Amino acid sequence: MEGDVRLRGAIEALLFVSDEPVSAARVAKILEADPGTVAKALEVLAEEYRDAERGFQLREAAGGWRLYTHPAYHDAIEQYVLSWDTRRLSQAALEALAVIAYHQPVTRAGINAVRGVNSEAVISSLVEKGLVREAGRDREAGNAILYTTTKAFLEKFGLKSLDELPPLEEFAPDERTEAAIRERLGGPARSFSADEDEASTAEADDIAEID
Amino acid sequence: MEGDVRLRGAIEALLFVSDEPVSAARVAKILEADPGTVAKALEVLAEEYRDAERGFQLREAAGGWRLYTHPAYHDAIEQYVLSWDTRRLSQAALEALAVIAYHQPVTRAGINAVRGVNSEAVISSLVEKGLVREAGRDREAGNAILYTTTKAFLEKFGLKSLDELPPLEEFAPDERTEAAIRERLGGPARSFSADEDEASTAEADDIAEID
Amino acid sequence: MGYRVRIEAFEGPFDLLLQLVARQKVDVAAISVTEVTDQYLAYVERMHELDLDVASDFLLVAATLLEIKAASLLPGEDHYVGEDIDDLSPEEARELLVARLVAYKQFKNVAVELAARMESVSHMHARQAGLEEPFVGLMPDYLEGLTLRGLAVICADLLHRREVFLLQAEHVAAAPISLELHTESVARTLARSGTVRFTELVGQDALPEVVVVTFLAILELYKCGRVLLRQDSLFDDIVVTACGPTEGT
Repeated sequence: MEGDVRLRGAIEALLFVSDEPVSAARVAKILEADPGTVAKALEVLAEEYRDAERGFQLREAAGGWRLYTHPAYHDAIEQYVLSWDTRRLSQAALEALAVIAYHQPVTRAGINAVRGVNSEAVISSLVEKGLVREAGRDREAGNAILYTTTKAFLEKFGLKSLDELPPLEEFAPDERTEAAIRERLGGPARSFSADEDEASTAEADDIAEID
Repeated sequence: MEGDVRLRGAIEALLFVSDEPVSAARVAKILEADPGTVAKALEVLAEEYRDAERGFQLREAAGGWRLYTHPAYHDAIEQYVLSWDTRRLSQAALEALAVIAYHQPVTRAGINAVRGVNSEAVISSLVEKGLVREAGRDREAGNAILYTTTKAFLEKFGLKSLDELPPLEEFAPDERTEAAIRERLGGPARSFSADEDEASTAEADDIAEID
Repeated sequence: MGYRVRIEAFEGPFDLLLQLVARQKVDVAAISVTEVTDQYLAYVERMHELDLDVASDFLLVAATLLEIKAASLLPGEDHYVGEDIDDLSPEEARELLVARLVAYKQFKNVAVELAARMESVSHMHARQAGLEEPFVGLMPDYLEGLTLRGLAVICADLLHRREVFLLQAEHVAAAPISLELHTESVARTLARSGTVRFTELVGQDALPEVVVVTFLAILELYKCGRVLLRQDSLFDDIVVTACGPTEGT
């Protein structure tokens, strides 16, 4: 019984911080638990939330488990999100956008590696806002989706091309970081063409290296 | 009873999507509910999670309520959460932060005076980390910048408000330690003798022990 | 090793003084800059017959007090101690310093408590998943007021954070100077050049901690009989000459 509670707690904690659906097998691996036991525990947990009429629910979709808010409360959530202060910038969104702008084309794993946290939801919000778009696949990284900024992004900041982005080195807080930036972004000048398939060449390698 | 469950569900859903602590008053306003009832419901919810040994918990911090994972599962999910921001603060940074927390608003000179050493670099790093901010100028001290702690400080240190800082008096060295310091700093004889026996008295232990 | 100076733990003169008074008596009442200098020179002269423990501790006390005094003497600068110790009676000077140390100690204590709190809070993670699909579009225009330079700063800071994290993960923290390691580096320089001046060892514009640790390094080498030290006159450069077995270059 004790062990059950602990496993349930660990699963809940993991799902709580997770940004994407997680398969029972993956949960089991992370928690070093028996896959069968974990799969069962996930089902029990989903039922528990349902029976207790919680404000969130656990659903299995797209090959994994993920916590969602309960649809019954979507009006309330809408009200809440609409009440968010417009001038309070979401640090997460800004960070992801900054990373994409300077490292493009870049995979989600590449963005995560720089930010140190999972970025899936944030990336979709940027895509939805038309600031970022999918631009091909990185063949060398298991065909992961590559992201780039959009024309709308350029227009928003009055840029003719990405070459006009201010050089990142100038903003490094110390010399070590400056050197690291030079090393990573250095080499051939970033002249990104809209050509989706060719996008995943040398720069994609640089990105893979960060992972 | 029905209403209770609905209110609880709505509160849970809001907390679930929130990316900052939310006050009971704000929740009440969005849900068009009675503030007292909401405040009570939040407390009950926090207790419920605790009693059921959930993997997440509801905590009051920095003037609002927010969901966090339970610390018991930190080890289990640590790798999954990966974060660059788990660095500990240096001793110097903690000391400067403590002075700012208890003496705010305080100038750089005020911090230096307590620490006996220039704290400029340490203060900038605290500002950069978002734990401390500039808050006006001290007209009586040549317009020196005044520093205060931020909301992020409260949240990172698990404080509801500054009132919750542990009382500074409790951390004053006790009389024996003070007497020991006085005694050690005194004495007419040049006492750099290597006489270790003399040094290892009870008072020495007092001073050392608190370090 | 006979003596050990924990330079990495040095958080300023108050901190160091506290550490020292925990170990032995420190006579601040009689301290004046010239006296410190005289005593230092006297100690250096008698170094060969003295326990190095005492000598290095003394050096640290002297350096500490000099720092306090220097700070209080600099015009227009922040006065860390407030008054010039030399102007006070020995009793007053002592009481002043006791009061300062006690006040500092209080904050040092509370800093420990704060660190513990921060540590325990850091084991609780807030949700970072962001909004679910249906709500994403409702978010306000977060880019309002954002400039390109702002974006560059955000990206550079992220890379910096990551650099620092990786650096710490590798345990190659920059701040502390290991005496053992530094001594070894001095030994290797000597193995190559035979004789070298102290000023050459520390280089131009050396940080105070580098000067201190280099000085301690040559003392250590002297103690082990690996170098000869020569100083022709007061404040002259110290000439360090390798001698004896210079193993393990």
